[in-house]
Amino acid sequence: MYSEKVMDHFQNPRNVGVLPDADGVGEVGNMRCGDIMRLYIKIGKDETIEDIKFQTFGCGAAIATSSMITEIVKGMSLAEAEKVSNRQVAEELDGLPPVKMHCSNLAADALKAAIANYRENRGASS
Amino acid sequence: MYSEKVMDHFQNPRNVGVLPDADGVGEVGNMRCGDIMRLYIKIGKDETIEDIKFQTFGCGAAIATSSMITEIVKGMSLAEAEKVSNRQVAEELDGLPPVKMHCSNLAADALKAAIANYRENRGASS
Amino acid sequence: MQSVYLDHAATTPVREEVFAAMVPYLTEKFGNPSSLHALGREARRDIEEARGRIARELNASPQEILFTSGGTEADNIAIFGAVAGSKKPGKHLVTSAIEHHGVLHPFQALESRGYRLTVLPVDKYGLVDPGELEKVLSPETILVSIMQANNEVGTIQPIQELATLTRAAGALFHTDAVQSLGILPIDLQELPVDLLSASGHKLYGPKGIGFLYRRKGTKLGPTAFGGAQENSLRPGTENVAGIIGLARAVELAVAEQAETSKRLIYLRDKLIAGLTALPQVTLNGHPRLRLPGNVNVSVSRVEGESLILRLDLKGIAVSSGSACTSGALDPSHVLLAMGLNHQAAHGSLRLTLGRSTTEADIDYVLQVAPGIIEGLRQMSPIVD
Amino acid sequence: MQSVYLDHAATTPVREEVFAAMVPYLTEKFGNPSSLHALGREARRDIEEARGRIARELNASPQEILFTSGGTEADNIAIFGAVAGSKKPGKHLVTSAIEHHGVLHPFQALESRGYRLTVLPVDKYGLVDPGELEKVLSPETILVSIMQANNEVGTIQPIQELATLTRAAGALFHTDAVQSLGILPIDLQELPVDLLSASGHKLYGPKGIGFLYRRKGTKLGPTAFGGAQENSLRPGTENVAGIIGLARAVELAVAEQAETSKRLIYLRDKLIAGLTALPQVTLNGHPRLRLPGNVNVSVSRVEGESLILRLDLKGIAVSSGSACTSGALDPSHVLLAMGLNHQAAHGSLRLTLGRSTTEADIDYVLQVAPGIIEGLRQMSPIVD
Ligand SMILES: Cc1ncc(COP(=O)(O)O)c(C=O)c1O
Ligand SMILES: Cc1ncc(COP(=O)(O)O)c(C=O)c1O
Repeated sequence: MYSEKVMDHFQNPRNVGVLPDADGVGEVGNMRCGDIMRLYIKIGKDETIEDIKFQTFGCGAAIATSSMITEIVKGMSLAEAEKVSNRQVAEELDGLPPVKMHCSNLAADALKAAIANYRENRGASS
Repeated sequence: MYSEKVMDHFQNPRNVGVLPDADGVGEVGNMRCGDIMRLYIKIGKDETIEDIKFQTFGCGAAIATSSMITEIVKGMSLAEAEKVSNRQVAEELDGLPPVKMHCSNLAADALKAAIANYRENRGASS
Repeated sequence: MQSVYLDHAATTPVREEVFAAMVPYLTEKFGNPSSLHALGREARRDIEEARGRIARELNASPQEILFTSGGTEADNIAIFGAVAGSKKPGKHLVTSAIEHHGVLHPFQALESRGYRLTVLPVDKYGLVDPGELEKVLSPETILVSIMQANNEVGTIQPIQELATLTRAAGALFHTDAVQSLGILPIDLQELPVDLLSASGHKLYGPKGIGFLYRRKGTKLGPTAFGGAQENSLRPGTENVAGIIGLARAVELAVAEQAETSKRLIYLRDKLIAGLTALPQVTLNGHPRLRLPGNVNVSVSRVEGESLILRLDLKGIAVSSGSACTSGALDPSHVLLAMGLNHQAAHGSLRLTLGRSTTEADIDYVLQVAPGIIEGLRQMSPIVD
Repeated sequence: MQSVYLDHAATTPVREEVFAAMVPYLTEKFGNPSSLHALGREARRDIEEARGRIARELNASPQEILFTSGGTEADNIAIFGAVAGSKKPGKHLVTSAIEHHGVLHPFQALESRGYRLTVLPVDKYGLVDPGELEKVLSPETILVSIMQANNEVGTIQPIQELATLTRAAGALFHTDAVQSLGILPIDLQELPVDLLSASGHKLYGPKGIGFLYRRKGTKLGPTAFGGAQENSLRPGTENVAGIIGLARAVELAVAEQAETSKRLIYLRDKLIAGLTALPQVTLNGHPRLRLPGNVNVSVSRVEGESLILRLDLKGIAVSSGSACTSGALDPSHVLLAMGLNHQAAHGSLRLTLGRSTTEADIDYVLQVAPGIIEGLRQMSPIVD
């Protein structure tokens, strides 16, 4: 069902946890679907993603995509990071089962939500 | 499907053939059903069945019941023979498959037809 | 790594004795039961003998057993057949909210065709209340279908009472016994059900075979069309090897039923005790009216699939919700009907014990599960 | 006594290679393909791989193969499904007079539900005339179903032409290929059929498994309801061992198709020549457009069943009419449709050759048959 890469990220997820001093937090999904992802980002100089952590309630795909996206975007500029799509995350994981492409493949959406939250926070504080 | 007794009568049918000097001939069945039986009887003194022969186009059950009835009624008085039923023939054969109870179990009817034919012939000639 | 199979409600291995009984029919005894020659007659005789053996185990008659390709097909033939065979002017059907999709979906299809469907609720243990059934039964009612035991939470329904009420109302009663046949005692002279479904692969028989019990006199309309096999109600060349295997499986299950049941109840209760001793792990289903092999718990703040996969990586095979809907994303309709919220429904874990289960298996699960649950909870964004 | 099986159209033995492929799935690889753990994923992977292998042999895509419990079920799903899935206002259906009951009876059921049914006649060889089809096709036509080769007389239909005409008229085309798959070459990129049925036990696979090919884009409504298996079109736990066996059987049959065909045609023609050389024994079906393994003759003044049983007593297994209706008393609807009278229909004998058939088998039949025919004729009241 899942690729080896998915299983690797599911078994050894990267960057699990909370950033207490996050600059942005994004949450997507809902309990009805059975998947909730929360991403924390810390923004460094030149608007790059200095640190990123996630918490996920969800299936193997949800956990793996959360983990994967943290690896993909760590160190990226926000402009680049915003261009990452859910499809791209799935591809980096060597694919996901069709049934999982929809609900459990929200990591890019979570990232976008976190970035939006960061911008909002900055707007508010400036 | 068929009892051993049916198979025995099917394999080694008794009294097959024609009685050229028959006193009565009875035929039942039709080609639509796929079973045709013809019985020939020779009547001896005291109206007993002195000889009996059959010809049958039909399935195993049709052949076995034809054969069986010739054994049952040979030597019987006509009065006794007339009382033999299709069910009785089937019982003497240790039963027939349900699907065969109807169309292929006509031997007693053939005998009745032969007896009727004998009576007709006698009536006509007396 | 230890290998522990705790998914017997999803499917069971074919028993050695069953496999051995099947082999001749997958090799030299290959006749078509409809053929008139010796090989065909042998096949016919052997499947009729198998039918008789199953009937005997259930205190039924051979003509009351119709072979099908599994539980779902038996359910479909029972439901659509009863409706097609009904001479009543009424169009009312009754089922429960916790049925398997093999029952629920046929009823929903009939509802969309204009039948009136009552779906009886269940209490928090998954029990149907006979009082609720009594309230909705009417002269309009054609058929009531309530499963003997639930596949997810193992709750055993008061079938005797439900069937008796249904009969008194002049309707037909069907029960899906796929999870209970061979596991609970069944005597069809005592139990007033008209139709009962069973499936081979849930009782150590092969997949792709099952049967429908149809009480003498119960009229079913045809739902599939072809040859005259199985009284024209299930046309197509008979799965001879499957039928032979099924009969052997039923015989063995019934013979060992009491002993297996006792053994499994002990192991089940040990597993339940161990799991529910963990923080925020709660039992689903009835504490007592429950299948001997069924354990179902909700693990708060953790999603079922990731729990399954983490346990799987430790050699433990379990499921979450119904095996037949795993792979779909919907939370179990059974757990929702029992009043669980979505979180508890998504975090359900089903462990179903069977013949091969040992105390060492249970101990291993209880040793491994706490760490896995903790690990996933640490990843969870949900707080209480 | 010699033992000669000449009833391959009724059923075939499971090949050794097929049995060997199935065994692991009847023993250790027993997972439910819907289960998420390793055992379940293995079963899922293996049945999907089997689907792919069957698709490859037919030049189709894996998603176009739906596993069923046999040929009859494939026929039923195709016919009722096509009708249920149709968005046309029309209610016209077309089939032929010589279809298997698995096709004919579904159509008759639909006719009784208000569909307009055209049953195309056949000529004395059992051939459907494409001109006749062309005449009845209309924008109202939903579905045309004509078998690729007949199970009784072996006549091969001009499917390519019939399907092309049907497609041009905007209707769906189904073919029952139960007797031809693996026996005639089939390339689904070339053959414009939308739906095609096959059955495992006719091609040295197990009983109780088959498949329906459904061309991409062909809409079928559901006919059975339950789990989401086989695209929700054939719900119920998959018969994993059967599927694996079926795939192996299809592969082997296709690989050996040309060679087997050549060998059987030689033996078939020798048997036909020998039998029709006997007085008043005539060939049924087409002399040339005929399945490699099919021989069907009418023996005048003799009834089929007694012929079968007498041959059986000599170790020769054959059939009369359709194996699936033997046991019933009706003469074959196929032979009647070809214009035979009742006597010739009742006196038909079908001998179907297969992998195991040797020239010695044919010689033995030709040595034994004349005496048996003579013996039965001496018992017959019928004169010419
Ligand atoms: C042409 C044809 N179609 C359909 C069937 C039915 O197949 P099954 O017996 O696998 O249901 C058969 C054989 O019985 C057949 O010969
Ligand atoms: C209660 C219940 N009914 C029906 C079924 C369906 O049986 P099958 O998979 O044999 O079609 C199952 C199992 O899947 C079940 O647990």
